[in-house]
Amino acid sequence: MKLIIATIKPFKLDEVREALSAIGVRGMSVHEIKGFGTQSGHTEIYRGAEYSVNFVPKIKLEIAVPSAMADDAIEAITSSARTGKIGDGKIFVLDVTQAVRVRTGEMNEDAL
Amino acid sequence: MKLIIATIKPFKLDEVREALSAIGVRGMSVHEIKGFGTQSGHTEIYRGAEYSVNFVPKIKLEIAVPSAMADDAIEAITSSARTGKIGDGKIFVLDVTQAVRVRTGEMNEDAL
Amino acid sequence: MKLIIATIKPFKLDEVREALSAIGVRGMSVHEIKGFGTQSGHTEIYRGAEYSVNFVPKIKLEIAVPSAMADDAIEAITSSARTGKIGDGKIFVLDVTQAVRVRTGEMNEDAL
Amino acid sequence: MITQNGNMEMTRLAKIALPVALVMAPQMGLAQEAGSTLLNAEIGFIFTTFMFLVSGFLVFFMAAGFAMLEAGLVRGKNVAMQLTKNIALFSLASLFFYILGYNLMYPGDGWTITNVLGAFSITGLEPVGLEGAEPDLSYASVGSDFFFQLMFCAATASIVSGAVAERIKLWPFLVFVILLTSVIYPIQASWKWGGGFLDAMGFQDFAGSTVVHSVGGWAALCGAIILGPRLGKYKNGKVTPFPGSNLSLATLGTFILWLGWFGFNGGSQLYMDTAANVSDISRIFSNTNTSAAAGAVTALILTQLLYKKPDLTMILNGALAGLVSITAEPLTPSLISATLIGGVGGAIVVFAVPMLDRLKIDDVVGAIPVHLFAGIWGTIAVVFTNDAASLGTQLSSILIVGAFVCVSSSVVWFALKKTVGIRVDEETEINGLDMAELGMEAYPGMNAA
Amino acid sequence: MITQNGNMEMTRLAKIALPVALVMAPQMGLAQEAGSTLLNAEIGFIFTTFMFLVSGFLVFFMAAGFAMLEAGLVRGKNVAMQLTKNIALFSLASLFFYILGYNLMYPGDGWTITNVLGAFSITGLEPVGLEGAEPDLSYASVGSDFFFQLMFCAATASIVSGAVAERIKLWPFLVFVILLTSVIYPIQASWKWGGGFLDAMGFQDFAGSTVVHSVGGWAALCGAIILGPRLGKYKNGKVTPFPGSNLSLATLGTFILWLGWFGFNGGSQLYMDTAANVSDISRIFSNTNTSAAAGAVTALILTQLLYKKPDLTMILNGALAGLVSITAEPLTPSLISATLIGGVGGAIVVFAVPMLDRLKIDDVVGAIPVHLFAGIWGTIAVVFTNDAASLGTQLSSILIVGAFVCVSSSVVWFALKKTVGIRVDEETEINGLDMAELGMEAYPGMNAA
Amino acid sequence: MITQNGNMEMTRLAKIALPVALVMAPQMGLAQEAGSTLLNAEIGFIFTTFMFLVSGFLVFFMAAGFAMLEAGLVRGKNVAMQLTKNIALFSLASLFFYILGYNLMYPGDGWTITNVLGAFSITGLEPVGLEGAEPDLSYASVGSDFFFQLMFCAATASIVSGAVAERIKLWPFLVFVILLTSVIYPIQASWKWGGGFLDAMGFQDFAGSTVVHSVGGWAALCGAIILGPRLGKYKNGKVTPFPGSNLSLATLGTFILWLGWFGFNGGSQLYMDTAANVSDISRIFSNTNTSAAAGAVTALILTQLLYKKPDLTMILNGALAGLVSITAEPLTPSLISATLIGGVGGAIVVFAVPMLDRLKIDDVVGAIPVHLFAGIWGTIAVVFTNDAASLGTQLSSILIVGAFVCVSSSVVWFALKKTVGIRVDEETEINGLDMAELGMEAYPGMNAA
Ligand SMILES: Nc1ncnc2c1ncn2[C@@H]1O[C@H](COP(=O)(O)OP(=O)(O)O)[C@@H](O)[C@H]1O
Ligand SMILES: Nc1ncnc2c1ncn2[C@@H]1O[C@H](COP(=O)(O)OP(=O)(O)O)[C@@H](O)[C@H]1O
Ligand SMILES: Nc1ncnc2c1ncn2[C@@H]1O[C@H](COP(=O)(O)OP(=O)(O)O)[C@@H](O)[C@H]1O
Repeated sequence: MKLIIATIKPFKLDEVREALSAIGVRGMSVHEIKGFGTQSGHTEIYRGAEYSVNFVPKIKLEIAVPSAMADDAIEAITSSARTGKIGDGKIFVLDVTQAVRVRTGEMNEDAL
Repeated sequence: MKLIIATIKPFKLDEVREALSAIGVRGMSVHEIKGFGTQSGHTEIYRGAEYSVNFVPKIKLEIAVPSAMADDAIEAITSSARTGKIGDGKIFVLDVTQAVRVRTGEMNEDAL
Repeated sequence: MKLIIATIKPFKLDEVREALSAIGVRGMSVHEIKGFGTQSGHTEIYRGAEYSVNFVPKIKLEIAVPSAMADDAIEAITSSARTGKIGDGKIFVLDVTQAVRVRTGEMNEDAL
Repeated sequence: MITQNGNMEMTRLAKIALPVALVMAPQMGLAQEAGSTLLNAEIGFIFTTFMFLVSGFLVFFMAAGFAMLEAGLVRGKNVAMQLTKNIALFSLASLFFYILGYNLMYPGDGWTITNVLGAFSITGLEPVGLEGAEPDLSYASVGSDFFFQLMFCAATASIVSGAVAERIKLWPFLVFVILLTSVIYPIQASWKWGGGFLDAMGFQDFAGSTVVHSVGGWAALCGAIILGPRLGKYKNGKVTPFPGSNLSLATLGTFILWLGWFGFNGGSQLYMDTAANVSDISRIFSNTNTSAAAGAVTALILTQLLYKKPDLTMILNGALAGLVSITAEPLTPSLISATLIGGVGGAIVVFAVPMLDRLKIDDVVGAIPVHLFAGIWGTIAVVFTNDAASLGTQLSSILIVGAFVCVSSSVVWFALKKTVGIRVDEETEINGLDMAELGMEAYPGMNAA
Repeated sequence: MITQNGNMEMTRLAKIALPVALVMAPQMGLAQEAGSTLLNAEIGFIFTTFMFLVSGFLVFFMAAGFAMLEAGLVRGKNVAMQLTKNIALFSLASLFFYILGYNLMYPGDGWTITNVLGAFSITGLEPVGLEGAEPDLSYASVGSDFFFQLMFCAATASIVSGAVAERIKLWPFLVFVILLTSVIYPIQASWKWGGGFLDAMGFQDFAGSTVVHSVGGWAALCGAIILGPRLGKYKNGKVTPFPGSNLSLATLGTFILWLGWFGFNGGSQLYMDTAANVSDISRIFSNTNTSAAAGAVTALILTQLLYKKPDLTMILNGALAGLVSITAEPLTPSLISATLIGGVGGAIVVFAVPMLDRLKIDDVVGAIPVHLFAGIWGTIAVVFTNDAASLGTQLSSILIVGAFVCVSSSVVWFALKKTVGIRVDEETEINGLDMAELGMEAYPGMNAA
Repeated sequence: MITQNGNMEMTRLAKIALPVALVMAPQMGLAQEAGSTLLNAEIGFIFTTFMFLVSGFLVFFMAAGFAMLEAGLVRGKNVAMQLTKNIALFSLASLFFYILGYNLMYPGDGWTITNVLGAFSITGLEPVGLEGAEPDLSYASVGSDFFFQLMFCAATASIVSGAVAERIKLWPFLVFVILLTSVIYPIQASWKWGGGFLDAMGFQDFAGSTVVHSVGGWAALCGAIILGPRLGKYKNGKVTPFPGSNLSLATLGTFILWLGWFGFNGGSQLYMDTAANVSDISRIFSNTNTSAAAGAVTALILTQLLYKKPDLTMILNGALAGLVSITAEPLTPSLISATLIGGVGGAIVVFAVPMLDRLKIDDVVGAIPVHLFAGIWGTIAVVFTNDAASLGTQLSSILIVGAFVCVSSSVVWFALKKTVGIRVDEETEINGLDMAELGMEAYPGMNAA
């Protein structure tokens, strides 16, 4: 099983969720974060003092999927989250060694 | 060492923390997130327009534990977080390759 | 590629970001979390009732770096985030099996 | 001779061209003692009426104060519901007070049972332009009096909503509000302010430490007990604090209430037609402010001493307790007495809040210490500065009102509990009333589009 | 003989030592019918002037109410911009109303085109200490009237800002505000309140259901249509709700508006120099409150029945719709009529909000249902309680004002659209106006140092 | 002859049956020039007293305005402490102003050192019902005057709290507040408003650009310097902005302050007993509003031009600077002059805020530019519209007051620094004062049960 960590632009959340649902993903966790990346670093002025805005609001998703579904999920995310402009986000994939559904105790792929 | 990622219902936080403390877990990180899963999808009406509530408030925990303690920790979480109703949450376990305590530079299990 | 999960004291965020930038890290995600650890557990009184403050505000960073850069990054974080007082935080390192830049579809180290 | 002649002169003139200038105001004796003389009655009428309107809009604004205080002190998941309850209760009180309450409270000569049960009729205001009316120029317009009194009635209901927050069902709560504002509050208020038997007994309650605040407080106490504490509040013999979600709003609410209280107490002078009356209103404003300040400072000092750190929520409650304490008699105390009265009020809060917790009575915003306990204290404290008050009468009046409100409101609470139920189910309470009962959040947060 | 003698006596005295005490007020006839008599004109002047000042500061505070309501109903990423728009529009209205608006609206005898186009001149107040002036003691000071009227003008602009929120560019919006407050609003207001042709026709609009609220509403409607809906609001034939970011603020804003409305409607009595006038103001306060309450309760009940859960934002809109509905005639209705008038207003909101969505007209805060639709209803409802009003005149006045405002504001909106553009670019809208146009967030959150 | 006869007639009547109607008000000359005549003195007394009460509650509400402004502009981790400071400082000012301040400020004939140091005694109000008192019917009740003046004193302390926010210890700050409100403010205020030597010199400061605002500003400046900047504010020669946590609250606070200012400036007319006085109050309201608007618009335009994006916090400060600027003379300017005076105030803020940062003086909310710099500007600007003011006297008065406040407040700040310390320790500052000093958060967030 894989854990897909995807950072996206906030307004893309619904599209990404729909794209993932469409390929059979049935769960995810959504984090409101601030992202630092290529997009960051423009300067703003607050009360006359310049400062660089290093962090921009982003949504981070964590999605556990069966390994077999990982590529489809990545594809679903990239195609639905892409605007082509800087700051579209990153996807990182990690291995999950175990999964449990709290309600039932079901394990691994059954837990999803 | 393992990183346990556990999504639970918000009101279960204290019970889960106590259950984990009881088995010797000494640290964790708590995230306020929105969860998407089986529980999601009921519709509400806002100003006369229907919309489906896809995300419900959840708490996500990240707990690093020595590998030997992982099963106990999972058991502690499932038994304390379970209500038996949909939306109780999921647990994912990942491998941690390295751990450091910032204050002392202690490594791996000593860092916990 | 490695995913570094680092919990730090909130006021250290800028210093850590600068230290990481200095060694060439070009992106990260910032989470506002509550941490439970050695630092937790002091009691406060709210409206006459004692309660223990189990969670203290922390910043959690997730930083994906090429494996070769991981040690430098850890060093940059520990040296910039350290105050020497309890609660300085932890660093956990996980393996990333795959990375994608949403905008371009670039993979793995190119995605960073 | 000249004197007599002059008087005759006046009499003639008065009959002819100055009919109003010489109407004898009832305050004449007083005013003359104060070195002045009569006012034109119509002028006095305008002054008093306008004073009621200004006081009335200040007390109106207390509805916003209660809403902000309560929204700030409940948890984030129940904020939208608390706001809903507050605007709904004020609106319902506004309707039912004119439909039933006002004439029950002020029956004039129309008592259904003399001095005990007022009149049952819908409120009618003076005709437009006073066309065909014979207004009582020595007082104020009915419309202004109604407007002012309505706000007191609504305040009573606001007190209850804070105590029973975060677990009561919306509609049963609103049914209670309707009965409280149309029947329970007006009936007991008629006993004192409508000229009923408590007034005849010599009970002193200038602006309502008992008539308003303790009434709200008793109803809240009964409600909180019958409803039971919030889930998890008292477990394993320990009190679990549920910190308020927004202390900025709670502080704003307190300041708004403090502001409104100038109208609450000042307007209760009921007349502004003479120098003496307006000077009294000034005393009242000064004493009201002083008492609130003393309550806040006392809570600040006591929480620092007792708990090593000041407690902002207690300071807010302390200011409000100072206000409630001075409400039974904001006129006669000196500034120093007002300081003491308010200070005791602030102390009451600091000790009573944890005491209620020990009794497992879960009062979300501190309404019972603030409005009931400080209200009782304020009613008793009248005897220290106002010779017209006797301790016996004050105490027995407190008990009579308390007994009436406890019995009547408990009957309503129990009737609701046994029929439709008053408490949300466990899951709703855990997930928050906002999502479960309203389907919306106060602070939806997620900044996605 | 005595009579005559007495009168002579008075005349002499009056000429010598009491010149003011006996000035005949224009209200004399009315006041006497009401059983009283003349007031000293200077006293009446003070009463009415002070009443304008008090009413004026209440209406001023509505600027804060609009700001909080709108800040609470937009999404978090647009809050700082909405606040900026609100304080900027109020400030610009304050300047341009004296530079141009006031004398356009109240030309007195100085019409540029009689009864149609007022005077072009900067507002001048009375001299300090009335030195050398001959004030109209039967009314109020020009300064107080200006202050009061300014607040109405500013309110009109506030109405627009809510409807076009979250997508309009700051500066073009402010240019619109300048034209609205210096030209469009004053010209149409002169037709009724400046004594122009609508007034001559017998149009009845006591405090501005049409003159203020529907004008803001029409301008908002035109703006919302020309601007188009927010991105993603209507996609695939479905309405996507964008929940307001802070319902506590929205509720606070509603209570502040409700408070301000007492000044809005009460002050529109324009006189407080007799018992009859102050009594009328009392009626107005009571009716205004009742109508708001009825609007809120109606929205509460209807959303419960229609949607199974009450909708707090609809209840807030309902209260405001109740207020707008009673604004055209807050004096003549009984409390029961006021309840019905406000209740219909509340119902209008509940049905009109989704209707606009079906028409893909995106009104962020419900300004169009509240101010335009309830404003039209209120203007029509005058005929039920005020015999001076005729349905025909009311309807034709609504149409005339509507046509004028739609044409003039559409011209301005289109001119701005074609020149500088009125809508922010897509990326700005997506990322939020706060960061893109202001470079700051309302709630920056991140609690790092 | 007729004249004489008439006068005699009146004299006789007056002695017998109309003692008040003919008391000569001090304004008589003025009022008559304005085409009117005397008022019954008691009526004037009621008008002026009520005006003080209304103005007073408006200025009271500024306490809430300061609290919201400051809570909105500090970082989230210090909000609860800032709220605590605000309610505590207001409460302490309320107590210490009656205990010491009021009679120090208004000694009447009781100067301890003539025209320099007032009387040491506790404030006593008129007796209830004016029983046995001889009130000065040409003015207002002592109670109303006390209430009104207290609010000015408290405002002075509120100014300080914003500048020294986020790093000062609670109790030393409150000790400073006590000394400021009981001694420092009253003494210098006595020099002008108590009829002391500055008044004798001909210093003009209508409502306190200097007496209130610059005093708060000087105390804030000394405090901010002695305290030092917040950790991390100025590092490596760069200014690090610490964005305010809640711009909605900051905007609300600004609107509340703006509202309160009508009482602040309007009430400072001190009389509302004639048509001339109420007309002057109307001018003051209009000018005050205009100047605030001009300050806001100027800041809007300047930040747009200088920084390419408008800065909401500067606009808020600009509005306040406009208000402070007009406060020294809100009566004599025309609307156009008021626009210019306020506009300069707004510009001062835009340039002074970064200037202070360059000097490493860390003023969290902009209190020093708004209250001190704009206060000085406003005091100087009096000479442009009021012939009674001379530039020399204005400047020397500014300096005298400034020197006195700087010396006395620096002594207090240093004494506190050397004894108990005034600054929280580094860890407390880093973690936020809320958790460290209060043990609670303003927005605890975590929506777990
Ligand atoms: N190395 C990284 N580790 C973790 N998250 C990252 C990393 N780089 C970027 N991100 C996240 O992805 C977001 C978008 O990255 P950015 O570099 O701005 O855009 P792009 O990928 O289009 O060049 C960032 O705001 C951040 O949240
Ligand atoms: N595939 C997934 N990946 C990540 N998180 C998930 C996944 N599925 C569910 N979750 C998290 O677990 C929560 C509970 O899941 P849900 O499916 O609603 O309940 P249950 O597990 O009882 O069927 C979700 O709200 C979400 O936060
Ligand atoms: N086992 C753990 N798993 C995940 N996060 C942890 C763990 N232990 C500590 N943390 C995080 O690190 C923070 C600092 O840890 P703490 O034990 O307080 O300090 P220190 O490491 O200096 O002893 C905690 O607040 C928590 O957010």
